[in-house]
Amino acid sequence: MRKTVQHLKVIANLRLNDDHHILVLQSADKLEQIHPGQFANLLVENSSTVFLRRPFSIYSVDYAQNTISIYIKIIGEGTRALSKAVVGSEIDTMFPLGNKFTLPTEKEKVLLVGGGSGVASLKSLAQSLHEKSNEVAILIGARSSKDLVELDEFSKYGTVYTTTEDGTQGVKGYVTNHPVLELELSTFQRVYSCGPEPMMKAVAKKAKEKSIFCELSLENTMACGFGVCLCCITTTIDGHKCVCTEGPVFNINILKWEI
Amino acid sequence: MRKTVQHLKVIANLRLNDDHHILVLQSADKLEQIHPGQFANLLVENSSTVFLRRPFSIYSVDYAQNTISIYIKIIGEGTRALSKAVVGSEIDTMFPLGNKFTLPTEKEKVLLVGGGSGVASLKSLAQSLHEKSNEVAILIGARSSKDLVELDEFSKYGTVYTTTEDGTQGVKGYVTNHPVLELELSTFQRVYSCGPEPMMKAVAKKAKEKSIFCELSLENTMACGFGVCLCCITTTIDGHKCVCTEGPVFNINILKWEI
Amino acid sequence: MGDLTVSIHNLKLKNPVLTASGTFGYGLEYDDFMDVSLLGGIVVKGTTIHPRQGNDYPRMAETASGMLNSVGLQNKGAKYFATDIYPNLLKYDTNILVNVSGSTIEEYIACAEIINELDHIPGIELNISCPNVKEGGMAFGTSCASIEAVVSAVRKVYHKTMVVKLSPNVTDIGELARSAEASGADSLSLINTLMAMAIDAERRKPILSTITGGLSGPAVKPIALRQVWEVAKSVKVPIIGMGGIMNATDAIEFFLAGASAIQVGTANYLDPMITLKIIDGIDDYLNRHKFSSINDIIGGLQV
Amino acid sequence: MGDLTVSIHNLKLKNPVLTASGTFGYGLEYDDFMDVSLLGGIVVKGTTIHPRQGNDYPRMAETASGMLNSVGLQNKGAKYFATDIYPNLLKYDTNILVNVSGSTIEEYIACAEIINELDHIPGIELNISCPNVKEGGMAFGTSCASIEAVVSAVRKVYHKTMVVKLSPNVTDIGELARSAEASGADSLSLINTLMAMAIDAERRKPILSTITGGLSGPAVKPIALRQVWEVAKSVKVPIIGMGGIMNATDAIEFFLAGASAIQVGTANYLDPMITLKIIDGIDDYLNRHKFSSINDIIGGLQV
Ligand SMILES: Cc1cc2nc3c(=O)[nH]c(=O)nc-3n(C[C@H](O)[C@H](O)[C@H](O)COP(=O)(O)OP(=O)(O)OC[C@H]3O[C@@H](n4cnc5c(N)ncnc54)[C@H](O)[C@@H]3O)c2cc1C
Ligand SMILES: Cc1cc2nc3c(=O)[nH]c(=O)nc-3n(C[C@H](O)[C@H](O)[C@H](O)COP(=O)(O)OP(=O)(O)OC[C@H]3O[C@@H](n4cnc5c(N)ncnc54)[C@H](O)[C@@H]3O)c2cc1C
Ligand SMILES: Cc1cc2nc3c(=O)[nH]c(=O)nc-3n(C[C@H](O)[C@H](O)[C@H](O)COP(=O)(O)O)c2cc1C
Ligand SMILES: Cc1cc2nc3c(=O)[nH]c(=O)nc-3n(C[C@H](O)[C@H](O)[C@H](O)COP(=O)(O)O)c2cc1C
Ligand code: FES
Ligand code: FES
Repeated sequence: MRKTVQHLKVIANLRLNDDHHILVLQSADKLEQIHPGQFANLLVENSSTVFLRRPFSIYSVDYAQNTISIYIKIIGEGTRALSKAVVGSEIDTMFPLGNKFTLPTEKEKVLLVGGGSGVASLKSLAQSLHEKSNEVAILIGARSSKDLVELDEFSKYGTVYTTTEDGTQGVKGYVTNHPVLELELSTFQRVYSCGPEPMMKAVAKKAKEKSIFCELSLENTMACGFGVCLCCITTTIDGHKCVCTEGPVFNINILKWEI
Repeated sequence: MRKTVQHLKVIANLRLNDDHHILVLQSADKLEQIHPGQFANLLVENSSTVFLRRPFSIYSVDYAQNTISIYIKIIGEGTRALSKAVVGSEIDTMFPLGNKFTLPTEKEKVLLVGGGSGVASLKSLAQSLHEKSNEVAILIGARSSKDLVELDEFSKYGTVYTTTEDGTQGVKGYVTNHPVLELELSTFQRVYSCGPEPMMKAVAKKAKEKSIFCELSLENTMACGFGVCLCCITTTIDGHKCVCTEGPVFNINILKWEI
Repeated sequence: MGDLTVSIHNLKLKNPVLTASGTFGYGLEYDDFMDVSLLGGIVVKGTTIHPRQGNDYPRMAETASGMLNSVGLQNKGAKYFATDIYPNLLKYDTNILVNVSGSTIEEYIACAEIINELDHIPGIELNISCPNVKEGGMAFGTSCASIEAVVSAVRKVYHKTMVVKLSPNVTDIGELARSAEASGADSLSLINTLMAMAIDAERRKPILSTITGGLSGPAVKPIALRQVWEVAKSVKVPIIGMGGIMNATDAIEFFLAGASAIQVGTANYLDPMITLKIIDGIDDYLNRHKFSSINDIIGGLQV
Repeated sequence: MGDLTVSIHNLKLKNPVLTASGTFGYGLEYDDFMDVSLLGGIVVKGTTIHPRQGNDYPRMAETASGMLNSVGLQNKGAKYFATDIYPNLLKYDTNILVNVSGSTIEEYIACAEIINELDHIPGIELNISCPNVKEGGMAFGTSCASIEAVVSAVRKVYHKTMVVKLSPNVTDIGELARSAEASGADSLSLINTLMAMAIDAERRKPILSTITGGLSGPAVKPIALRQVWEVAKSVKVPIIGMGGIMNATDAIEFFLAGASAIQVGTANYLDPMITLKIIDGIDDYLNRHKFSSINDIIGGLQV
């Protein structure tokens, strides 16, 4: 689907817990295909401090209802204002933006590793991989059990593993402490990851060691979201690339990360 | 009552018509005396364009409920945002501000002339005058009958006369076309007025001609509302005066208006 | 429909709304959103003779009603522009200006010479005001002597419409504007971004990799209007005004202050179709106030 | 509770939060709202030797995240201050500075001489940066020569702490700061307001009676931070930073950039108790980050 700016109608605002919400936004037009990894850039109205749009992964798409959903973790003014969106109101949304995850062409065994709000970019990926009959494992790391939300959703598409820093659920520690990454990584043909940079770096390092295909979805501070401001660069072997158009998904082989 | 800044609770938001609302705001503290003519300065949150507070007359006070009410005519972003205040939410309010109308010490026959949102400053004045057994007449001018709201309220305190520019209610024309101003003015001992500047100038002119005591409540663009920015001046025979502290009520004899 | 056409030296614009350099890419990025040919003109990204990687990440900070950037003129160089980008722009029926920058006068000249050869580029905007590059850039724009040097040097090699883009980071913009005019500028554009800074208090570090960067957006509009007003009083060449324009009312304010055309920058990020809405809004304003032409309000401030 | 005391030359401040001239009246207007003695200091209204009526109405325009003013130093003159206002300020246990202005060097001197006699006024802030007066004012603050002239002249007659308030409307603030320091300033404060303009598009008129005015509020914070940072690199005397400070985080940013104290201006209009909240917030920050003293973060930006 080509990029558009639309006033999408808020048809649901699901509060998962204190700081996690899911907004379901409906388009008046027929949605064309949106790919796993793509994102939307939401305008925050009614805030005296937020000026720029705020980027969010497209958490899921319902082509029958013409809705996209957005998973919001509250971290500042913009996410707070959006989390208060009233059902029936409209959100000015620019979407779909960015490139997409590369899906395997044959059936493969794949691992998805998510942390924090990074899990948001992995759900539609898990779904696509599952629908194409890949064998999907999903490892989700969080600070504490209360931050582990939507696990049921993910378990529809594969086996879900969890870690928590405080040990309140799953394996205690970071995702990199989980056996699936620690011991079984070589059984996977692909790894996809999205989450805090230290986490992605650790995942990338392990994948690189084992020469496993690995794509990451990067976050970045964005002014435009569609490739014109050149503010959202990441350094690659081919020079600076825009995370909003040439990403957010990058193969670890082209990133110039010290890992 | 000394000046305070309080988070007042919105306990009612009465929509009078498309662009007139009354907000009833409750204090957690006991209200002390507020005088007719005083105003409040409301912070507009949740707006991306409004920066400064917005001043509004204190329309009425209920000491039993510890509420003040504010009559809002929507004219721009600030008034629009305030008119949407949700019952149960809070508005950061600085009040009471400004001086007050001078009440007669003996029973008198008084005329109040209001136009537009200017009527807001006259209700508590009418009430006080009525309670002190003065003979009160209230002349209200508007563009059209739909802009004439709250007449019932005013009629509790005196005889209400109206004019509309389009003739849809009362005498057709401006307030100055109404017989009570045109012909009967000399029967009054005092005139108070608040409304658009051209209206107040016309009233002031007539009062001056007849040497009748006349006080006006002026509007002005305000940055602070309590006398520190010196932005809200009006020119008087004693030099520049601050409308927010030395006004908003001024006797026409000290104003340097060309009338 | 009022008459929206304006002239900037030899350029005939179908309407007075252009896009600001660095905020509209090469126009192509907007094809999904709008018909770029409806614009009065577009000013493409800052271009230099040599390719530039630009500054390190982070390059952006949000501020109250504005943003800072320190992109630092990332571009693939004038030759790449001429061979790889320019051909894609021929489809547009609008005035395409190239924003030309350099670290030395020689670089400005070399870049302008290449652009001068491109038939469908009717003009350049000489950027002597970029706060985000170490050498050259803004330094050229802050003294009369250096303005004269760079503007007159480029004038010798560039034969179409030359707009000179002024820096707002100066004591007396009127004086610098006169220098640029005297040195051969056909038009002046302003303002570029204001030198500014953002700090992350929690990490005790500057937010931008470059420490300081350029402020744009509605926060700067009052400063931009004042400088356009001062420059309009100081020179005879037409002025292209910009700085924080978010809607048609803002644009009208710049015309009243003396701008013959305006550029829209940061607002394009928030709403990629904003320029078309601004054109419509200007037309509305003319109709409502019964002006038959935009030229009736240029410099029309009643003081 | 961390140690919030700072020194500005001979002034010992119980905390680094002062109020900016023109935004806090004489302090008295805040008695209803707060205990003024809790502040590190207050800078009273711009004072001149002769009474001034100030500019005509309108003097204010709201802008994006800011406001313009063109009050024009309305005040009843230094003698009136000394006889009628000063006695009322003796009740305050805080540093009261008088913001001194003039149209000529002689006027600055005459005004400073009167203030020099007032025992409980430990310092002045020399305002060489007011954009809202026709003669003098900002003009003094925009060249090294005029800064030297006025600062060294006042230095001869004023014997307590002399803070010089710089104008942000300049090309190179570091250079001007060095002039002020060399001419005898004990401390520098910045920024004053930025020259700006607002237009009423519907009426096609400037909003301010003076056409241009001074911009303040959060819109200017990024510019103020950058200038404080530049001045901090240029001089040794302590700096008092201001411009758009709305909360404790903003204040911390100015300390990190190099300010030893800060002033709060426009924010006082929105919340008259904001200065006390900022003091608390600074203390919080120090505790959270385990600093024992505010002095540990002054100039502490990691670059
Ligand atoms: C491509 C992309 C996809 C994203 N998808 C999602 C998603 O699906 N769900 C979701 O909840 N969030 C997602 N994010 C992150 C989201 O955009 C930010 O959380 C949001 O912009 C913060 O806005 P705010 O106004 O609440 O916080 P701000 O007030 O802007 O920031 C608060 C604090 O967080 C820091 N911060 C802000 N943004 C980021 C960031 N991107 N990375 C690191 N630190 C930051 C700021 O520096 C500041 O200190 C995504 C980001 C990108 C770039
Ligand atoms: C002492 C005082 C008491 C007031 N009492 C009331 C009241 O009880 N009820 C009420 O509805 N209003 C009252 N007002 C007016 C009210 O303050 C303004 O309508 C309000 O500030 C407008 O804010 P806004 O953001 O909606 O409009 P803005 O966006 O600020 O303004 C929209 C347009 O209206 C013009 N405008 C704004 N304020 C004024 C003004 N005061 N006079 C003339 N033109 C103006 C602006 O220039 C602009 O063109 C009072 C004003 C004062 C000073
Ligand atoms: C991200 C970004 C990049 C910019 N790059 C350039 C540039 O390459 N050349 C230039 O002359 N101006 C550049 N500018 C400045 C704009 O063209 C414009 O002068 C400025 O942003 C003010 O307008 P605005 O407030 O409407 O954005 C850039 C601005 C931004 C925000
Ligand atoms: C209404 C108003 C009046 C001012 N008067 C003075 C003054 O008399 N002398 C002076 O040095 N600065 C004056 N200033 C400037 C402030 O002291 C301060 O430098 C400026 O507002 C920036 O800080 P802020 O953004 O926190 O307001 C005034 C500012 C405002 C808004
Ligand atoms: S956010 Fe503007 S180029 Fe990516
Ligand atoms: S509004 Fe500030 S002095 Fe009246």
